[in-house]
Amino acid sequence: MNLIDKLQNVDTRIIYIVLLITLSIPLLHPIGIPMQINPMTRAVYDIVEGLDPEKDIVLLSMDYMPGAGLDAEVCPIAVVEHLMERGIKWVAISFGTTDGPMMTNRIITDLERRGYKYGEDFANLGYMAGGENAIRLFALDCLSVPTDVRGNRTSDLPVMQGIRTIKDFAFVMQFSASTPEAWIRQVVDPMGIAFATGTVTVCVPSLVPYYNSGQLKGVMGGVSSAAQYEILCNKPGRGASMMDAQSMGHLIIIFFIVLGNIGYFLSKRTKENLAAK
Amino acid sequence: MQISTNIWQWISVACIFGMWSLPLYKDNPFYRVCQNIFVGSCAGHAIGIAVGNMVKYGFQPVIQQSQLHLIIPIVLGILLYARFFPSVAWLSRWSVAFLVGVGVGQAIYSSLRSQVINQAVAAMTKFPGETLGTTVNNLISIIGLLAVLTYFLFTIPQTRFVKGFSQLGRWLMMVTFGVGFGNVVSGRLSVLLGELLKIFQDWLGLI
Amino acid sequence: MRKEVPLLITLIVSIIVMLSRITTGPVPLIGISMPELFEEYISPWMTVVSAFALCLASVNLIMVHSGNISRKRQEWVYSLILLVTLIIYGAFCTYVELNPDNETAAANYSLIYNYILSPLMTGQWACLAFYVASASYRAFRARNLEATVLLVSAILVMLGAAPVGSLIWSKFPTIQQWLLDVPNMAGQRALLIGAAIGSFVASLRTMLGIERSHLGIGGSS
Amino acid sequence: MTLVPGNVFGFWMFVVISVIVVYMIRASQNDKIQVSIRTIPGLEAIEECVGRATEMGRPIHFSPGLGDVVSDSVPDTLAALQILSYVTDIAARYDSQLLVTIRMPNVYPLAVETVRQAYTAANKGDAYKDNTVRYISSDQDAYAAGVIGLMHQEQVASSILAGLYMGEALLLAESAARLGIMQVAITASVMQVPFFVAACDYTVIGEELYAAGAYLSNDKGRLGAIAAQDYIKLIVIAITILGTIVTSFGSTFIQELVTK
Repeated sequence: MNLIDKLQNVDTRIIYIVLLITLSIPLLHPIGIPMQINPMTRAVYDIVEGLDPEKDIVLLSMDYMPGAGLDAEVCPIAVVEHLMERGIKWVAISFGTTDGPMMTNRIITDLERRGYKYGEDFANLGYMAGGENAIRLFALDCLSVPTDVRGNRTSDLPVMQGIRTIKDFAFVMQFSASTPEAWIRQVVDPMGIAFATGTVTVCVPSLVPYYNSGQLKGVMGGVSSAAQYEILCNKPGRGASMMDAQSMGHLIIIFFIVLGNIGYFLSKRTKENLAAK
Repeated sequence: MQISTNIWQWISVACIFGMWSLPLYKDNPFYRVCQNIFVGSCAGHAIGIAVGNMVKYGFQPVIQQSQLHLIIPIVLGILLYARFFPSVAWLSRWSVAFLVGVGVGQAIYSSLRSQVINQAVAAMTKFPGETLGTTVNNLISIIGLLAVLTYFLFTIPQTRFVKGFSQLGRWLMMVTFGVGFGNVVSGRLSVLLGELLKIFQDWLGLI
Repeated sequence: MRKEVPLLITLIVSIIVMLSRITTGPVPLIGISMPELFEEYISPWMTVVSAFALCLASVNLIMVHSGNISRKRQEWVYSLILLVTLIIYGAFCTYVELNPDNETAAANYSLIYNYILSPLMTGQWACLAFYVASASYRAFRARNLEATVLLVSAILVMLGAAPVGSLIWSKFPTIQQWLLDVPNMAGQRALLIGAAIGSFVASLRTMLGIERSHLGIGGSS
Repeated sequence: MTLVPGNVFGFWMFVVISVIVVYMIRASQNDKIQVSIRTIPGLEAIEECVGRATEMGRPIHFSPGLGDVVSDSVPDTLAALQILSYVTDIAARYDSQLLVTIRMPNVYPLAVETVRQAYTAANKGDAYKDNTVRYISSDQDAYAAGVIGLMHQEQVASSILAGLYMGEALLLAESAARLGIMQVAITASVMQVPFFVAACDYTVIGEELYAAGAYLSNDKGRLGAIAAQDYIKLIVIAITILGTIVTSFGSTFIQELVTK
């Protein structure tokens, strides 16, 4: 096997090992490459900054599953952190996946450990089956969820006082591992609420039209957005610590593309030469 | 470095390595065990949540608040399982018909309103724009939109103009897909990075 | 009866759901408005039926794998592992759901959820990063002009999205943002409109019963 | 009963285009109009896929996607089942073995019915076996893992992926590509198209999925619906151009009209 063939046929396992090593090094020894803030992320930050802690309550729709990993989890953590710091109350509910309530509980457990009060500062209303239909039902009547995950009556929760329909929330944000079309169709367009979304990096390009048309007031996508948000809040967390490794990962993927193409063109030329002879 | 002494951390890392053993090594019994535990636990979790919802939104309101009309969906829900008994399997069509009806009813008008009309309105921009830059961008946006839509016209005669214009649409779609791929790379890397971070931080205590 | 009833159910339910979004005021003859009809009946019904549907997959799985075990099919041990896990999680999660005030049970369930199910899921997803790497190396080749356009825009976006890109050349983030906001948005918008129209027509055919294959009663008519 | 403001135009547009769709379907069925559809190269490749499997004496794999029939993915899944009917027909003619994998339990009975009917129609009723259509798992990741395993075990020669796909698109396509399987992907899931373009031999994109059933079956009613779809697109194009012109002259008349 000559060099050209070798370049064309590197064992995929070698590629995987190279990737693992390249990612691990900057994770263990961060370099601290500066980053720019995306306007769609800043829009979310500005909305939260503009809320009034005295009266405004925020609704978070937690629709991601653990499978999407930190890429989905860092955005809600960053936003909730900001909400708590500003003293804004929030309520979480899940429509998209049965895993949603568990993901909310992870955040809540941490907050309770730090002394925040369940029921007064936040609440977890659990999972509601029925997809788009459930979203609409909840939007029209928020008390249609009889109890929260801890068995309290929803109408008795201090944080839910004064909430009847979704319009009573000052700001609604969905966190998912996909796109928020269901929310746009069922709630945003017909009821005209302030709505933003936090999703995984993959979904960002398909959300630009909705941001551009004003149906989404802000968009966060994955680790890089969360890192930017953490920087805006002056609280670098897990998102920020991954950005250097993220950079290296991009470079190594580009390197793989180039490597594959070099092999491809060299072998094409050899074949053409052989054919010419 | 301080390796975790928490048994759960060790189990969790074993699970991760189990799933990784397929690409990093090859198909092996450890991977198979992990994969089957995975499928089983997902299904089990779904059963629990489903039963919870049945009771909370179905049985409890019927019994405690005597909302008797909820007996109808409970019957429809049970009929879904009729398919496992060949002689009455056709009854499950009723429940499917109900679910499809709600799905279609929700999608049909809203997709027209949110995805067609609202997007078409957002595409109507002013010419010339405030700066040369915006004018050029708006021009690319609107021509690109029309070109891609033309590509998806299936039944009109393929004249040279139509063919050329839809080829332009194809190129624009390739840019769209390229952007999509570029974003996916960072997304997928983030998931792997998150796992590595957990391994280094929570298990090995390196960071 | 077997054919007409399901078609009628789909038609009536879909009309009520559709009109409930865009009309107000009582419907003549019935005296109740469409939104009320939806909110009081259709919607809570849907929630209940969906809950039953959620279990369907698991029941199917139980049937397939218990069949494997009873017939001692190849690799039936794996089926056994799957079933045992399913029963443990199913029983535990159901108990937690039905007894929300038992905090110890909830905490214990969180353990087996957070430290077994969750890492298995993320482990599988993280494999996608590996596959992205090998696909980039193996398949992303500039075979023709279209493939080259795709490749170049992908690389530009990657360089713009990562902080290191702006260190190499400060214009990369600007280019990335432009690609995202202008060509990508035009393409996405057109694909969105096109797909919505396609799905509208398909939905209409389903609603009117012209397409009925989802009910398993023959193709189109 | 009155219309909620903001939906007047939308409602009447709904009515008008519904009438267009129904009229076109009927007109095409009664031979009042002739609909011819442009070539879609990826769909032509399906036959090549089946042919290759026959030559190699190995099975051909088909997946109707990750969508369900009880959610907003109904159109995608039904379109995929129409393609399945065509694939079964060709497989029956070439006498090649077919393998269908299913994610959603609701899709399972429909796929069984589709395959059985297609085999019967081709007079190969006995070619249908109990394990032709296999339910894998309703969890999307577990489904992908199961299909990858099956591709290894059964030494699949070619694979057709139709319908709705999510993140596992690459898991499926890349693992198959590593095994040297010929692949055709047909999907309207825009986010997954880049991977299919990279890893598959042919990719059929976006709305082409919904046209595939009509294209492959030559069913007159379905062709009529495709023609109607084109008219709707032309209407949208016209409204957009008109709106842009009017906006450029400083009026928001069209925007206000259509969102009335």
